Amino acid sequence: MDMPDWGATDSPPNTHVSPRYIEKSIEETATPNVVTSLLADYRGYDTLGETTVIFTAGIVCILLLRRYR
Amino acid sequence: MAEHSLILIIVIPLMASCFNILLGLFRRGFCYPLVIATLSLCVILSIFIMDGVINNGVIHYRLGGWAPPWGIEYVVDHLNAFVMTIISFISLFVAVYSKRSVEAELPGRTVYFYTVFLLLVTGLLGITVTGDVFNLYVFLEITSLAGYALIAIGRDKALLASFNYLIMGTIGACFYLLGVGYLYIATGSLNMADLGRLLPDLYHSKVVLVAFAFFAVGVAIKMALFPLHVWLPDAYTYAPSTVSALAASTMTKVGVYVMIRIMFTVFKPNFSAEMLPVTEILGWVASGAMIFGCILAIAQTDVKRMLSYILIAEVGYIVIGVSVTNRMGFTGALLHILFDAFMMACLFMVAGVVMHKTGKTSIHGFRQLHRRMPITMAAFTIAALSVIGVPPTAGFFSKWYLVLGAIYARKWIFAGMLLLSSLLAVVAFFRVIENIYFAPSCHAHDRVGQEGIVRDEAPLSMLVPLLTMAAGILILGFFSGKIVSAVIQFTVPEGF
Amino acid sequence: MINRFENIIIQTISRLLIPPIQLYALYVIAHGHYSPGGGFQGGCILGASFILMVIAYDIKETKRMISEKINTIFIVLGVIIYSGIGAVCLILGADYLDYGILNKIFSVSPAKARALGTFGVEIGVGITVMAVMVSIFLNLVSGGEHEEAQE
Amino acid sequence: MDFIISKFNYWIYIVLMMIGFYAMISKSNLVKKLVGMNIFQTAIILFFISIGSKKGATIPIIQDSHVDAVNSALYMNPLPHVLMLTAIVVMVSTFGVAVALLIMIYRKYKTLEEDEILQILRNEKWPNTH
Repeated sequence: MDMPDWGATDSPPNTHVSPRYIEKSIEETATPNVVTSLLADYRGYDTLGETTVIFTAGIVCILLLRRYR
Repeated sequence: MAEHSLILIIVIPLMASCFNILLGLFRRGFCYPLVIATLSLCVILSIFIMDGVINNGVIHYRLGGWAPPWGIEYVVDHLNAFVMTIISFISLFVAVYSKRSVEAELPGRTVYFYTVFLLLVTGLLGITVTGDVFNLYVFLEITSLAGYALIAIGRDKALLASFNYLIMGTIGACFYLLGVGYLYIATGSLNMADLGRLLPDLYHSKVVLVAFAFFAVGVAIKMALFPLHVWLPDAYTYAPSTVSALAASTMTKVGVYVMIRIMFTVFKPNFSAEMLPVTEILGWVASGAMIFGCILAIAQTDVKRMLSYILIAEVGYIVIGVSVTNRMGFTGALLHILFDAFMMACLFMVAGVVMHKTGKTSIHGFRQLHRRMPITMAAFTIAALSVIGVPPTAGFFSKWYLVLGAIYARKWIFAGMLLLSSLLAVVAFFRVIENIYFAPSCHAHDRVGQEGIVRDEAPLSMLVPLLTMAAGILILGFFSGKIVSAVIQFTVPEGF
Repeated sequence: MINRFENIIIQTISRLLIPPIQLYALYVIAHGHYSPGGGFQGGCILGASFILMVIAYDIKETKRMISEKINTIFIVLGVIIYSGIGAVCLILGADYLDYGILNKIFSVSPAKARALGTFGVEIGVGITVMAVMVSIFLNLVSGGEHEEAQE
Repeated sequence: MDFIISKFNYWIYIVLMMIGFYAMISKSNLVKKLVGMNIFQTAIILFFISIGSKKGATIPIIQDSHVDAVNSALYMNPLPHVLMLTAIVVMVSTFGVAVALLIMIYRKYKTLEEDEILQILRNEKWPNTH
């Protein structure tokens, strides 16, 4: 098994892309909470997709459940 | 500006679906023109993007201004632009077609129907344009959620079919997400190009193998490849006819597109073809799909259900073209994506028209319909001949490439399977065509002549897209050489 | 489908609780830059306050506060805010969702402008999540019949 | 033994995922299937979050914003958290749609057992075709 151990600090996910977010978050986005800056800024487009998903769910529930006469 | 059209093609349908609801609160009548306008804009934008790709090569777009491995990037090459153009064209014509059938089948729900319809198109376009594996998952879920709902509002046991589709589709999406997770463990990246650069050093790793297995199963569920197709026939049979036409012609094609992306961009062709027997397995599965789909299509009495099984066989054709891993086969697969989208849209539209006019979709409901609606039935016959692969129609050209690809790869069995499956499709379709043209009418014995049958053609808003599709099938075949030299030859991955 | 079940204790307590819950939800949305939180979490809490109102009182009472039409408009509004902010960035000449360009409107450094853009987006997400939670709950709990009472 | 202990997060996720998968496939009650689906998705969330953990690290909120160079080893990997926030929303939406479908099914067939629904469908099929 080539999976990294639990909590390993040198595994690829923890070394390839993510350190930049932590190191540059304050400098580039003035947001100490890295999760927020990552969610809404670095990967903001994912969050737009996420909002669209929940928008779809709301509309779908109205479409399915509302009774029509 | 050319690169901004990449994002506009997603955002315009999304915002239009929002404004659609706001409009629908006040005037219901405005929704249909808004949908048509939006989708026409999408078609124009997609042609614009296609033009840009042909002239200037691959377009990159950085969302939020972040460089690729950190932010989300849009990469549009010839393959993306090709699939995107098909989707926007088909969805425009299906939207034009939808007017009367939605009014008849779903009274009172048109506003929300069109909103979800636009969201479905947004999701499909979003899948084709993105260059990030997780972003693809998000758009896959938008597509699926909209699809579940649109199928669920159909007739008979559509609810149960939709629930089964939801369970299967969620398993598929979760497997895809697990694949993303395993790739993320192995590389730490989510960008497709970056993954493609990092992965060749890791091909010996078992994590990457597991990731590939999860991707393959997840995507195979989404595109209804043979052993995992069980959700498809029920779902497409009972869905509203508009939804069947759109979903059958685009959703499975997008699944194939995702498979090609994963196999040849994220993983390199030599991994998929040489290090693992992936393409061998895919080839056998696909030939199983062709034979099985056609045989079950013969056994059906409901035309929409028969077409669903034919669709499973068509997915088999496309996958077999990919699996022979040579230039000819791949070209044939992409051409078949284009032609099959047209053929399936046309066939399901005809089924919808018959449903709209006579209320039946069983094969016996088609009896003597060439007297009632000759133009519609002519379109059906053209599309059916194209599925079979009779020369002047488009289906012949793509099948020619597919068979040549199988022969060049020295896989005689696959070439034989292709021909056998075409023969079975002949049987399946001639049962319907015989009913249309030659079978005596159900009412023949209680009427003296055939004069009782009046011409009762489909309404114009249904007829125009139908005829466009049929004309497309007739004309596109002759331009297949041009399409190959302009677009498809650039999509063939290196090493073929 | 919900039968009116009047209980003075439950109604009083929830009447006392709902405003702090809503205030806390707004805090979670607004303070998402500095502490755990953000649009989705805050929107869920905000939606939960309305759901508490439905449970403690009944649907009609709640619909006096937030009617079906306004709720639908809220669902749409959040998505429009989000994609609108992206479109504003596009109009100002940057890429889509590139909030750094917003410093043309607000006279702050690009980094601060990014924080502002993030905040606007969080508000959009919060509004949509709140309205969708309420809408799904009302539709599920009443089987879609609540609309008939009004129109 | 070390193999199991040092990678225990993956074992937990696999066990959870198999429980969910079993429920999804073998249960005939549609609500139980849905619950199985939720367990399945939760297992994936656990899997992703456990990727991002680092020993000796804390939540990714930078404490003192005066320091120019932030030591990334002190904070957990934020990317899986973000991905899972998105995935949670997707799962909630899927769950909402599924429950809406179930309510529709119950309204139509008055039962949620798959066998009984199929029985009803089989019974009503014959009179229609003749």
